[in-house]
Amino acid sequence: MTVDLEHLAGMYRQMLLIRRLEEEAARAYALGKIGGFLHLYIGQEAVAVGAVHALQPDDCVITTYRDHGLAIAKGMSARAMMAELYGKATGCSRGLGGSMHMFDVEHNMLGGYGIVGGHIPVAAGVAFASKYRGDGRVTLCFFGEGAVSIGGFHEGVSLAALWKLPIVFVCENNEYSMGTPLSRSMSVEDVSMKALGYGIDRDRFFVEDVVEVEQRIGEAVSRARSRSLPTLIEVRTYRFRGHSMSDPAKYRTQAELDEHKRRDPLHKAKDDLARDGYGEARLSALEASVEEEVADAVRFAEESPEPDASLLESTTYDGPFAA
Amino acid sequence: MTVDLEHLAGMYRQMLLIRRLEEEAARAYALGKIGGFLHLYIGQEAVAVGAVHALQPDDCVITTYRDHGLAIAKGMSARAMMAELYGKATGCSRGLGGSMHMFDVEHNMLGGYGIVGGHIPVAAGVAFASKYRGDGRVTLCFFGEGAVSIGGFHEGVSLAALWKLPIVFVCENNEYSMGTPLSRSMSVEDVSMKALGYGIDRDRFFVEDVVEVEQRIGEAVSRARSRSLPTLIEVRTYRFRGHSMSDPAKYRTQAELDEHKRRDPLHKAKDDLARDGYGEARLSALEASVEEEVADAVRFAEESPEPDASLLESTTYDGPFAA
Amino acid sequence: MRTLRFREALREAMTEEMDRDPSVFLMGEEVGHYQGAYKVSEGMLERFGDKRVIDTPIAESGFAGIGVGAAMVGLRPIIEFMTWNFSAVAFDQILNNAAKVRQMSGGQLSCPIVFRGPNGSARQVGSQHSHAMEHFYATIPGLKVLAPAFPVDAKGLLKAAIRDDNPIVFLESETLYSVKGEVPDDLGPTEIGKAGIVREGADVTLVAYSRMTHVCVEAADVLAREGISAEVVDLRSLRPLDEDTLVRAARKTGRCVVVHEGWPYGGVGAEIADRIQRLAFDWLEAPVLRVASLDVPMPYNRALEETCIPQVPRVVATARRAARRGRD
Amino acid sequence: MRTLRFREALREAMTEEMDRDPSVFLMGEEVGHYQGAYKVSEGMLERFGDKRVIDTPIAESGFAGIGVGAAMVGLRPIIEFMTWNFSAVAFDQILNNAAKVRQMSGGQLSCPIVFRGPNGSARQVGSQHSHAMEHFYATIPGLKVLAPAFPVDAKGLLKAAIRDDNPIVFLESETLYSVKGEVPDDLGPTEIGKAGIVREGADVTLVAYSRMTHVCVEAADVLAREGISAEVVDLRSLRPLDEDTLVRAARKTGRCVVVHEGWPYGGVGAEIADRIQRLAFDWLEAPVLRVASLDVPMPYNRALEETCIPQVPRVVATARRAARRGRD
Ligand SMILES: Cc1ncc(C[n+]2csc(CCOP(=O)(O)OP(=O)(O)O)c2C)c(N)n1
Ligand SMILES: Cc1ncc(C[n+]2csc(CCOP(=O)(O)OP(=O)(O)O)c2C)c(N)n1
Ligand SMILES: [Mg+2]
Ligand SMILES: [Mg+2]
Repeated sequence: MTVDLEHLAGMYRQMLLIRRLEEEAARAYALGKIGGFLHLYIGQEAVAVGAVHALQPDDCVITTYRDHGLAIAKGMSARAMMAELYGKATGCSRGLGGSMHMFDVEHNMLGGYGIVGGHIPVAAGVAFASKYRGDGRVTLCFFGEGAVSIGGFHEGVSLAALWKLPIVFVCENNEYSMGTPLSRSMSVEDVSMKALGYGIDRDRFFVEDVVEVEQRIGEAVSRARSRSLPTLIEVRTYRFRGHSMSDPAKYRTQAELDEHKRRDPLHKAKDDLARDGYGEARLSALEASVEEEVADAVRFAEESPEPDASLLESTTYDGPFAA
Repeated sequence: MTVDLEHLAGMYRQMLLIRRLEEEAARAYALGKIGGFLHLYIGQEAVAVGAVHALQPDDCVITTYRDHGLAIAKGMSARAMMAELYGKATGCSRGLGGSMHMFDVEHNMLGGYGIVGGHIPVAAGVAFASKYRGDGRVTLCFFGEGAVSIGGFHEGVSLAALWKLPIVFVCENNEYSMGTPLSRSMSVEDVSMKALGYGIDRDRFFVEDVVEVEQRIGEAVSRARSRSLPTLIEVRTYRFRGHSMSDPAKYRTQAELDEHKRRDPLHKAKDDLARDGYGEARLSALEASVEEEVADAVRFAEESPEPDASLLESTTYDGPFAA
Repeated sequence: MRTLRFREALREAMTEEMDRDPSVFLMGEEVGHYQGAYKVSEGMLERFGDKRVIDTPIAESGFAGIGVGAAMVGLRPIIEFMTWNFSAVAFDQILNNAAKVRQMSGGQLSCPIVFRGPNGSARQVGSQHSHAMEHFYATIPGLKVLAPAFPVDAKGLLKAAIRDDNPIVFLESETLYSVKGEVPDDLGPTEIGKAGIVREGADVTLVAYSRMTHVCVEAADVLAREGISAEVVDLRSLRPLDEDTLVRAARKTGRCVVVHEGWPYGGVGAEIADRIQRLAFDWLEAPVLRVASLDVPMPYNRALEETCIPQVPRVVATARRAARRGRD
Repeated sequence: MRTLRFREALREAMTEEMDRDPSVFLMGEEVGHYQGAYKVSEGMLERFGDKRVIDTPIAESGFAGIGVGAAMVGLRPIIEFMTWNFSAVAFDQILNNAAKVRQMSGGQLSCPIVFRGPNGSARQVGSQHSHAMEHFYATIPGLKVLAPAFPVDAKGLLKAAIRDDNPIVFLESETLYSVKGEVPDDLGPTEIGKAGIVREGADVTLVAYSRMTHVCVEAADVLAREGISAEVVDLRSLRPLDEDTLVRAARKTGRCVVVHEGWPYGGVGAEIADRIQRLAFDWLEAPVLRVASLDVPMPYNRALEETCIPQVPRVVATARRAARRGRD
């Protein structure tokens, strides 16, 4: 029981850390300290946090440009993330990647990718390597429901199904692909039905409780680890912000948004902790430590040096430059 | 009854014409009169012939490099086909396309294409145009079972399903994709199951009787024409020759091949005609007329002129050359 | 004469052509309900309805192919790529179907389609979203490739592209969409394949297109202050290339600098350099020089991104070298 | 020293590297049970088993991506495209993932992968199957692009490519697979990035790679009979380009002809021409000339196909023009 509470508190802390880091990132963006695209994960934190809790540290994750949450959940430091957003040399990708390309190889976060669907075969390749080596690792591949129409999804899932790769495909269905609702991008409403054509296992659920995410994805992870079978999981979720910073999200109503905010899994986790006796003092301490970590990350990002142009060649080629 | 017999005789004639034209093409290839790739349709004739009989002349067809059968079934002359194989100016594509690129726009044969899966979205585009214009036409898109794993299949079918386009996707499952049997290229054995993920209608049958092909594909054509709904049909068939002329087809046994030849739909059609009283004399006359047409086509191809180099620029651009 | 932004000029071209010809339609991601990712198609869904302004799922290869199929049977699709970066997943459709169907069919079919969208770097959008893709397309026979720099050309050339019976790659730029320029009230289609001299000069010829034309004009101002008179050629069309104008301008000064946003290896820049060295050989006083993006994937960091993309100082320095060669 | 065919040299390179390093594997369509569409991998399935010689479905983008993912975590995939034509559907994986993952990750990851297969025209296989694809890849920073002409280089460079920690595009040719050449018994990896002088000459420099190197050697024979002494440079590596050898050879004769199978607009040919005009400007007696495929999709008809592809007479005529310029 206390173990469970500690466990939930850990997950709550991560979710809160992601939320708060992104809120600060949005602020820094408005000040021009962060540039380019910034796709916030606010509202979806329970997916990454629950999913990663179903993994071993050796397991690999890979996702889209909406990647801050997964990076933090997998163990990237708040400093490395924020410094990357600031384009600093101390960022996880040395300021070369930015928001869309969070990589942390030490923690087996194999990156955020910008081309919709393009990372899905890559994820299958990571799982392929695990099977080739027999290293017992599992790969989790995240993507939005907008990615399901593109060839990369089909080819990646087809090959994973054919070769029985140890992978879990996690479709984060947040109801919109930029401004397009699922009903205008897919001929079926249930994304998990796509599994039928590949003969693989499937699951589908609405995210309300981060613990349920861990458990449901955990079943697929076991199937991958013990029997090397892929699964397609549709996780129904919602993003509270626009697609990116330039999107005012006029395609949905305030009422719809408010309804989803009422069911915010972050708040549910906090309420559950309170209800089950985690104690107000510990909650406050936890939240204070998150604030401190966020403030530290921002300070670190602000103070870090810019990357040097000499990085350009050495990150393009291993060894001598080829021109 | 007599009408049915005439109808069957017409189909038998087309099937025989395709078979005989390709046998002559194989001979010409061995003599070096035809070059490049030559993918024979021998064994599969009932698919194209049955399918086209379910269409109106205005309806469109489009297929892969294995395209001679469909071209003839849709109305291309034997002369135009054979001359194209010979690379002559009188060929359907003026000798520029060759075996893989049989086009006959007058008969709404919109071509054979060489990139596996690439023509599937193009076919959806033809159907899109019909819906856009409301012209009541239906498009038939043919491809092999090897094409089902590629992105083009997924994207073409996805969009046709989403936009309810008047199209029938005909997967000619001839058991091999070059040397690869279906079991090593797909995680499900039943190709038509792919329809489940798109929520579209499906059908699946073994080709034995060309009349059944006409009827089964006819149902999907009606659905496309009257309700603008796409269908995926898996037609189980078999090619008697190798993938192309350079393939000795060592990946299958003589016994397997013999078994399929015993069930040759071409022979069944002939047997049915004989059994139902079409009469030996008329059958002989029909076969003689096919031989004459084939001989004429070969002669025409032999005697036709080569295309002139001046064609190169005018077939690259409409209007002045752009360089 | 009105002043229009680049994006408005494009919108007018599409709108006027759609008014004129019912077989023209616009298809792409977020072109309709969202009003265009960069608002180029704002208001068009309301005007033409969802039969002619069509939002697509994320399936570039699928909807590019649908465009090709529709064009083969006589419609005139305008296919918007949200950015040209995403055309990489549709590359096969453009290379193998759009550009070839006319030839494969022995001239029976043509493919009157326009692929358009923003090309090149935006601002700090990183390596996967910053490609200048023109060299991948300009090399392909069967295509025409246009890259206007000014609203008037954006409108006139897009109108011409929509009416052209060949497949056309039409390259815009996110960083140009808000640029303003004068556009005559009743502008018709502009002839494809003509370069413009946007500034006359005697000492050195700068050749550019799309956004780099603006960079070159700025550079010419700087050079003028140093006493170097630079001619600026705005290609507008990359395929066909206006060889006459190019060669005339090269011969005039004998010193040329090609400025483009793509990578340095090969591509449009090398083609232009090669044509000049070949066709103006006896007039050249200096080798043709090039200013291109640095030969690395685009970094996110702002200062490094600026280092990578051609800027006025690099153009000026290179032009100075060309102008001075053999004179110091 | 043994005599090997080009395809055997490739097979030996793969086999030796797979013997040496268990993280190397071969994946592609028909590479296993069918023994390779062009028999390059004949016998390898039997030797290494289906864990390391892997037949794929037709899903180039899928298995190219699988290769990239596997390479990112330390395997060393050899991905065979049945032909490079089919890489067009995998273009995005090569452009955006293979070539960029190192930079996007700030150098945390590398991508030691080899993409290989036959490139360029075969014989009468028509417009969709006859692409010389090298210019699409040579322009991309992050890749290395190799195009050997002889069995010895095929073996040595493929071994080097497999050991290299960068993504490599390795271009073969269907029409070279049966070509024979001497290969030392215990050939190790050949250094990447070095061109070879396959024939010394004084009057004109012919620059080529892959099959066109053989065409140039033949052309040099013909030219010799006319009293024109041609030097033939075999690039072997297109990226990196061996600028030193190239420029030295260009300066030596002052007259250069670049011969390549791709289309004329841009690409590798234009890059070479541009480098020569830029780096050997003061030595040039004539503009750099090019012999490329005609600027049209490849026709099926045999005579027209031959017209399109560079042949000895066209190389000879062009070399003659270069050699004679200003001398007649
Ligand atoms: C191939 C490709 N096409 C278009 C885009 C532009 N784009 C970026 S994100 C996006 C929407 C994706 O929606 P979804 O998959 O649902 O993920 P979400 O953003 O909701 O997390 C689009 C169209 C892209 N990055 N890649
Ligand atoms: C994208 C692509 N990859 C590979 C090939 C080479 N290729 C041509 S046909 C073929 C097999 C196709 O098999 P299937 O789809 O079953 O059709 P079938 O030949 O049996 O009619 C392959 C691999 C190609 N043409 N296009
Ligand atoms: Mg979404
Ligand atoms: Mg097949």
